[in-house]
Order: sequence, then C-alpha cells, then structure tokens
Amino acid sequence: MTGTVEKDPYTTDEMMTVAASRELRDGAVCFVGIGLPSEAANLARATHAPDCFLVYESGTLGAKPNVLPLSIGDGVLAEHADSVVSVPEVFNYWLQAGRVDVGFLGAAQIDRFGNINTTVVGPYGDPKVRLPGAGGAPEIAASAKEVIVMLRHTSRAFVEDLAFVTSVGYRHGGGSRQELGYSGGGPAVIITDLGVLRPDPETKEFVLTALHPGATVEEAREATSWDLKVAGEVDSTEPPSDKELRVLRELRARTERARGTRA
Amino acid sequence: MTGTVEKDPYTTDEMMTVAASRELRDGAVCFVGIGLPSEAANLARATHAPDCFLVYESGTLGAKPNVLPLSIGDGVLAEHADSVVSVPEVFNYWLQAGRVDVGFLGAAQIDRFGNINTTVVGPYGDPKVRLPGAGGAPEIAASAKEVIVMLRHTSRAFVEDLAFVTSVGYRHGGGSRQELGYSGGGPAVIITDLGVLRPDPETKEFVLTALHPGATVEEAREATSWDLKVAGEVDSTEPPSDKELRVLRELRARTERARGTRA
Amino acid sequence: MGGMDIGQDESQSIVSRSQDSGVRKAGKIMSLREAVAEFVRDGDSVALEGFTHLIPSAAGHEIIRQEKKDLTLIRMTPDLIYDAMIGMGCARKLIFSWGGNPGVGSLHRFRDAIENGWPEPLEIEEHSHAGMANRYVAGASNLPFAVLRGYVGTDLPEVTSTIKPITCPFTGEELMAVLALNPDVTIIHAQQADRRGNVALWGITGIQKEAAFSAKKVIVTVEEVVEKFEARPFGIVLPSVAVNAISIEPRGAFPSYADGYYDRDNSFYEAWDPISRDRDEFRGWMERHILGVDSFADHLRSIDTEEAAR
Amino acid sequence: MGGMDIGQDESQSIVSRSQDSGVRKAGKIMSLREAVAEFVRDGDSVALEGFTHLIPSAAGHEIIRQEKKDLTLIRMTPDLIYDAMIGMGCARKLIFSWGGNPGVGSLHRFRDAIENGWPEPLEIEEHSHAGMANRYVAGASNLPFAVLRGYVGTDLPEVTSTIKPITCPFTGEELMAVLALNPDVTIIHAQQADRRGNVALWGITGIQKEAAFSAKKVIVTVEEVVEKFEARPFGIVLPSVAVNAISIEPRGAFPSYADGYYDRDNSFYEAWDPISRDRDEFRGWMERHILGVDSFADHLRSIDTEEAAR
Repeated sequence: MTGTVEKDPYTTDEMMTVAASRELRDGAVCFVGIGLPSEAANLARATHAPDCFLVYESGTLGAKPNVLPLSIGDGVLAEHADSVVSVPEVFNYWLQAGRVDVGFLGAAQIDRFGNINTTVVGPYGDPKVRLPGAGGAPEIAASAKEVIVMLRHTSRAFVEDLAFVTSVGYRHGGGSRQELGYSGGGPAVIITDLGVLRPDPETKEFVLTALHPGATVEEAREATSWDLKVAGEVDSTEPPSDKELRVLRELRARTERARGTRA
Repeated sequence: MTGTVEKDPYTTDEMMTVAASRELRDGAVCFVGIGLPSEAANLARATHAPDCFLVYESGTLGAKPNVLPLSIGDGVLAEHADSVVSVPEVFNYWLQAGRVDVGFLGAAQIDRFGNINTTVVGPYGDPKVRLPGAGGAPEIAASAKEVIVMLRHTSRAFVEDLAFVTSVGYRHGGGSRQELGYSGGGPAVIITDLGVLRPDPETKEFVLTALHPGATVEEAREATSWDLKVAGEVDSTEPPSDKELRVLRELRARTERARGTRA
Repeated sequence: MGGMDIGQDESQSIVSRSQDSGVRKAGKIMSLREAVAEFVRDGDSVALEGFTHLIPSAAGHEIIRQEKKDLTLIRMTPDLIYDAMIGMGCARKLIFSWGGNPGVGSLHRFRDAIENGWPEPLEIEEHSHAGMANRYVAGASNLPFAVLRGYVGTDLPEVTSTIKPITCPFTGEELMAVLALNPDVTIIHAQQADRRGNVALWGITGIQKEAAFSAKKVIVTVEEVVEKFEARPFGIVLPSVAVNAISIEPRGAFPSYADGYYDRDNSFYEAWDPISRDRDEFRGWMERHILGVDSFADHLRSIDTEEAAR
Repeated sequence: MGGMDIGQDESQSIVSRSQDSGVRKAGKIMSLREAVAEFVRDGDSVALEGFTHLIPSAAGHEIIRQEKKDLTLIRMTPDLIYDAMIGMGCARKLIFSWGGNPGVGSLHRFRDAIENGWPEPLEIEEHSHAGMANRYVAGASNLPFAVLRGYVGTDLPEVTSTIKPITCPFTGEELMAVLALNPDVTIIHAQQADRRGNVALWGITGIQKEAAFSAKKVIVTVEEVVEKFEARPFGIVLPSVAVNAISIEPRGAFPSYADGYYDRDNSFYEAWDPISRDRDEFRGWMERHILGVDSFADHLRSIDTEEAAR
C-alpha cells in the first residue's frame, strides 16, 4: 500500500511450490494431485503458463479452479473445466494414451533412482506404518512424458532402499526403466524444501543441481540416506518473485475464505 | 367414424409386425434394429407393453420415439430417451453384460438351427452378392436373453447350408450352442410372413408351430429349402386386432408426415 | 469369496444372477433401512463409491447400524465411511487403491486394523486407481479381466494376486491383466431420482457408473426426487432398469460434496482425525452419533447439537 | 500397413507420434481444404466416423476432390460417403462392420468394388459393431488389443486376421481379442466449436470420442463457432488439446442429421440408389457435383439447382 515494497520473507513450502511451478511450460497438459502440486500448477496457470491444461484424476479436463480444491472431488474443478469425464476415461484415454506432458508425484520414500514408495514402511504383511497406497501414482510414473516429484528433504524420505516400490522411477538406473516398456520418460526433477535434484543423463542417479536460498550442500547430504551426488556447479534457485509470492498468497487467501464459508 | 367398423384387410408385413410385437412382454429390455423390429417394438410399447425399455445400438436407452426412426442415428431416438451413451457402452455395459431381455434380428439366410448369414452369398473371397455384413447382430445373437428373428419366408432365405455364419443360433443343434459359452439363450422364435417357427426343445431345430391366416403348411414347406418340420398341432395366428392395426397405421402415418416435412 | 469369484461363476450374465424372472423390475423407492436390510447380507462384497464427491455416507451408517459382518468392502478411496465401518468390525477384507483422509492425513481405524488387527484382522487387496477403475469397467462389461499398461516394475503384483501378466495375441507385447470386480451390491449417492426411478448425477461422476453396472444389485441414495431432470453439463443418468432400490437421503453424502446441493464440510474431515485416533473415543462417538440414532437425518442433528453445546 | 501396425510401433504413445515438441498445439481453425491437404496423405488410414448421425460428408467430399489415393478407410457404417470415396478410387482397403444405405438398400459402389474389383480391387477387413467399437476403445487407451465375448462360433475369425482367441489369466476362460485401431487421421463432424478450439457434440454421439482419441491426428468439421457451449443433455466436449484442426462447414453432415441443426434428408438417401447403381451415371454425377465444385457449400447449391431444374 505504501510506495516502497519490502521483500517478503517466504516459507520453504512456498519456495518448493514456486520452484515446481516454474517447471511447467505454457500449454503443457499437467496431471495434478491435491496439495502442493495443485498449488504449483495453479500458480503457474496464474503467472507464466496461462494455457497450462490441468487434468485431475477425478476426471476434470482443463480445470480452472479459482480456489485450491480441498480434494480431488471438489466442485471447483468441474465448474469451469472444459470437460468432465469418468475416472476410467481419464486414466485410459488421457494418461495411458500418452496425452499427459507432466505429472506430479509426492512420496513417503524415494531412492536415488527416483523410485517411490507410498505403500508401507516395514514388512508388507506386518507393517510398521501403513501408508495410503498407490492411488494414481504408478500410472503417472509410467505414462506421463515427464514427472515432477515434490517432497520434503529428510533422511527418512530419501532412503537407500525402499520398503516397497509403488511407482517406478529409473528402476535400477541406466537403461533399466526402458525394459519395462513404459511410454513415459520418468522423473525429470525432484524438488525439495532444500533444493533441486536432476537425474544424471547416463546413470539416472539423482544429483543435487540447485539449492534454494539459505540451504547448504551439507544440509542436503545430511537429509539424504544415500551418499548424495552433487553437481560440479550447484545453481542457486532464484527466490520467489514478488509476483509469484503475491499470486500464491492470494490463491491461498481466496481458498481460506472459501473454506470458511463452507464449513 | 360410423357406428359399425368393418374389419380392415391387412398386409403380410403388418401381420409379421403384429405377431412380433405380441412376443414382447411389458417391462422387457429390448435391443431394437431399424425397420420391422422397430415397428414391432414401438407397436408393443403403444399397446400392451408401455414399459418396454427400448435400446438402440446407437446408444439410446429407454428410447420413446413418437415416429419411427429413419436410421439408428435418428434424433427421435435421443429426444425422449432416459439416457444416451456411447456405442462401446451400449454394447459392453448393456448387451454383453446380459441386460438385454429380447433382441431382434433380421437375416438374408437362416438355417434350420436359426444360424444367420448377413455377410455374403457365394464364396467369401469371390462373392455373388456382397451383403452389408455383421453390424450388431453377432453379439445380439450371443448375449440377448432371447432373440426374435423376423424375415420373409422364401426358399432363398430358408436354406439348407449358410454361405457364411455371421450370427450363431443353435449352431449344430442340441446342446452345441452352450459349448460356445454365450450367456444369451438363442433364437426363441422366427416370425415370417407365413407363420411362426419355434425350436424343438431337444434338437433345437426350428419347427412350424403357427400359420398366419390364409397361409398353408404347403406354402411354408415350399418356401423352405430344408425338409421343414411341422408341429403336431399348428396354431392359427390371431389376426391383427382393430387396435393393433389402428395404432400401427397411425405410427406409420405420423412417420410419413414427419418424413415429408424433413426432406 | 465375496465379489472375487466372478468369471468362474457358471452364469456369465451379471444381471441374470440377481434376477429370478426374465423381466427386470425397475428401481423402486424404499427407505434406506429397508434397502440395506433387503440387499446387503453378511459376507457380501459391497462397493460404496463416489470419488471424494457424492460419497454415500448415509448408506455406510445404515450398514453400521444394522451390524453387517464379514463384508468385503470395495472402494477406490476408502475414507471416513470405510474407516468407521472397519473400526466397527463390519469388514473382513478391503479392496482399495488409496486409503487416507483426503487433505487431512491418515485413516486411523484403517491403519489400526492393518497394523494391529483391531478390532479384527483385515485382509487387504490393493491396486492403483487405474487398476481399480479398469476392474470395474471389466465387471460392468461382463468380462473376467481388464488389461492395462501399469504395475510392471512395481511390487504390487507380488502382493496382489488379482494382477497377472497377459500377452497380446497380435503383437506379443506383455501387459498386465486385472481381475474384474463384480460386487454383490454397489451403493452410490446421486443428486436426483425421477418418479420412474431413473437416477441423475452431475459434476464429478467418477467411477459411479461402472461401479453400479458391475454389481449384481444397486442401491442409490438421492438428495431428492424430481419430476424431470434438467440438462446439466456432463451429467449422467442411470436408467431405472439398472437400479434395484432408491432411498431419499437429503445430505446423504455429508461431509462430502453434492454438486448443486452442498460443499464439503471440511471441519468434519478435520474433526475425524481426533475422533478416530483413539479406540475408546472412536467407539464412544460411534455409539452417540451412529448406533444411538435412527437415521442419517438424526445423525446430522446429533452432531449439530454436540457442536452447538461446545 | 496404414493404421494397423499399432502396438508394434516403437513409441507406445499415440499422441507423441504426431507431436514433434513436448507440448501440444491446441486445435486451430483452418479451411477444410487446408486441413485435408495438411493432415491426410496418400496411403494413410483414415476414419470418418458418425454413427448415422453427424456423418462428416463435407470432409469425405474434400478427400475426393483432392484425389487422395491408397487410403485404408475405417468406419463402422460405410455409407454414402464411403460409397462415393470407394467408387472414386480413393481406397485400397476398407475396415468396417456394416455396409449399407440405411433404410434404402445396398451400397452399389461398395458392392461393385468387392464383387467386381471396380474401379480397383478393395481389400476388406470386417468386424461386428461391438468388435469395431472395442477396437477404437483399445486404440484410444493406447492398448494393442481389446477383449470381448463374441465371434465364437461365427465364420468371422476365419476371414478376419484381427480377431484372435485369448485366455483369461485368472479364470482360464477363452474370449476373443481384437486388434486396436489407431487411424492416422480421424475426421468427425460436430455441432459446435468454441474460440479456444474445444468441440461440442450432442444427441447421439456414437463412437466419435473413441475414434478421435484413437487417432494420431484429428480433424473436426463444425456447424458453427460459438462463444460458449450451453448445457445439453448427454453432450460431450473434446478439449482443444485433443484436436488438430477445426473447419467450419455448415450443413457439413448433409444428408445425415445434425441434432439441433437439421434432420436427415431422406430423399437424398433414396436418390443415391439410382445415382450410384450405374458406373457412368455415378461418375457423371460425381463430376458435376463434387469434382466440379470448390466446396461443400457449392456442392449443396449444385444439387439444389439440379433438383429445382427437374
């Protein structure tokens, strides 16, 4: 409101969301889940990628939510969508057919090749923690042309060995993913609260290629259970711009207001 | 309009349509084709079977045409339908799923076991007459709980050996149809312009069980290339009632008027 | 075997199994109590579907009130209603693809049953969403299996016996087959029925059509009965011949959405977390608000009263 | 091999085959002449679908005018437009399930080609409607085959190599598999497009969605472009990212129906019988009314003029 605008501080989640949103090219067909991916995709749509085509697994095609959906079945996804189809149709005619350019995935555990566990911690038949399960993830991992993984960087999440392979990344690395016959290219990037990891072109092992402002290589190594490889030159992520932060916060505020009137 | 009503003469096609319409029980789910079957089903709906549920292969469910459709894609089928679905859905979720009680079939050739040819006369690779082909018939024959066949009785149609089996009736007779694993019961009746044929419960060979008024056993035998079996007691079809004829002719007249304004 | 023995059944027609006469009776309006009593039997496989929109909560409560046992519960996204049914001991087995409290966190009763066998051991059969969706499609199509590109390279085929490889007879390619789902009963919630027993859904219609068409018997709860349906973008209609029973249950999808009627009550989803976290707290809540009331309408009043008393 | 080599292709993604960049261009409006010139190549497999409603007649004429050759024509119900294309020598092969003049009789050019090889031999691959519909579904789903209960006991598997038995890996049951269809180009006619390139169809929508989604490239002719679609019962919308080109062709489905715009011109269907019965008569009519005009609009004027002159 005043003449000069101070640079706002921002949270690590905001940095993650902004970094993910920047990965989306305008016009891309994005398969979006609820939570941070939905924030990132809608931030992109409200900033540099107005023609981003959002597909939610509940069957909304070209969704244009003005507030963030509370769940995959939220009416705001259907309201301004170009089309609404059945769940089999969105998985078969869109995802499996190779029409999705970018898919988002979260993870409870991830390994160095971007394989993901969202099923169980501990033995399958006698679990320590029973997680929600597969949902749409295995086929997003299989068929989206590329996958953006978003998760917080902790040594419990970045593990040497997955307890369960729910969704395939680069499998055992190298060319081993291709043997499975999937059309999707695999995880292109892992965005955490500390930085950005991208796969080595040959080995397909994920390498730390950028750090968000304030994060250090040491922190990233400590938050990774395997011996994390670090790029020769580690980029520094551009902090959220004023516009990115403003648009993201307006989106969240609108969402909060809408939630308030709903309960 | 006057006090007494004279019995109208009627055509053999009208007799066929009326006889077929009487086979439809109220509430039955009927899979209907264009032409005589559509006339018969809509006559039934306008007389004794108002809750007959008409399914057309173009995807109209619970169609209630007030005039006869010109083709399977006619708007009158969609206009008052309970639902309109895709072609895969009508074949998979309705016909193949066993939801159809009665299906209608026509035929270019039929044999003593109710197998049907609508594909070709002469060798397949060097045809004498190329017929339209299968359409929806093979799966109606396979999956409708029962099938009503309507065709004119001629020795060219009622043949000893089919040139091509497009749709299966009782196959080689006896229990040979069951070996194919189809859920549908097979052809329950053949209605011709001369009379009615029904399958022998054991051999499944079609037997002349009724004659329409004016037709003779001799005529039916002459119009059948195999040695036609005749029931011990041949019923005489009840001629079209005044109401049946009036409703059928009104339906046709409405249809003619509608066609006239369309061209 | 609940709903899993499909394909081995001697009759290949889904519909004929549930029909004694050749001619189908159209769906008739009856109370939800009657519908559940008549159509849901102990040991049945039961699918309550609604992909976070139009969740048939009222029907879930009625099953709990009628103390149905040994059910095989089928649902892509087992959430609050399945958490409650599992915690109340209705389920012997769960077939699912994602079990969480959407936007909030864990399903504590679901986790307690799987992790600790409370109140009784829960057999699980898990798939991906695509796998579950295609299993319903196969079931609705009266086919014993469906084919998809998925599962290869994951650990799911090792733990789920209803996933098997299949080879394309034309190209030789290997794909994955999943066994069809044909629930004994499917229950969905829809916005409207008309007087002839047709059912209209709109907004996100998810997997409801396939879940209904794959089942031997179908119960639909609706917000209201109307004279005539309006045209709605992307609305679907289930003809009455595909429905066995219709029960009028306004707000029957609470706390989820019913497009055109109400939005999700997010505070209830958040409140479920503490309600369900502790076994005794859960049991007490269930006794007060589900077992101790006569209907879903009474349930809604009872939670409003408790809310107001705070 | 035209559209039949699907599944053997190294890329398993339908869409990526037709896209050079990672990001898809939305359907853009261009003249039908441009669209056919750009997207339909000699030797292509081409599906013009519309299940007796919304038949893409204007596009069929344009293909004839551009003298496309060696096409593999795919269509469940080859009718007047395919009769014309076959008679004009556009087709090397026909993939179909029912070939007739609906409500009138035979397709004389179709028969002449199959019975007598005129104007050139026509290879045929025939299925049932259910088989064709499921082939499109498989194609749209990027699967190499579909499964159905059918064909067993008929002579069709003997003459059609794209039908083969397949065994359920769970139940051991034998069913029939059909090879997926993935046309190089699918062309449909729809009622409306909006300015962003989305396409709306309503009334009987048949197999058009699956035909479009199974194809590598999609051309849609429309009655008109509107600002915003209205809600229509059972209407469907193809998002612009699934469409390559949109051409505005009012009455483009003549002589078939376009629900909300016009009904079938039955007299034309009847007139086609004598027009197409004789080779010279047919050829002359084609020269006057299709080859000799510039557009479908001119075609409609030319037949009106001939009609008026009688």
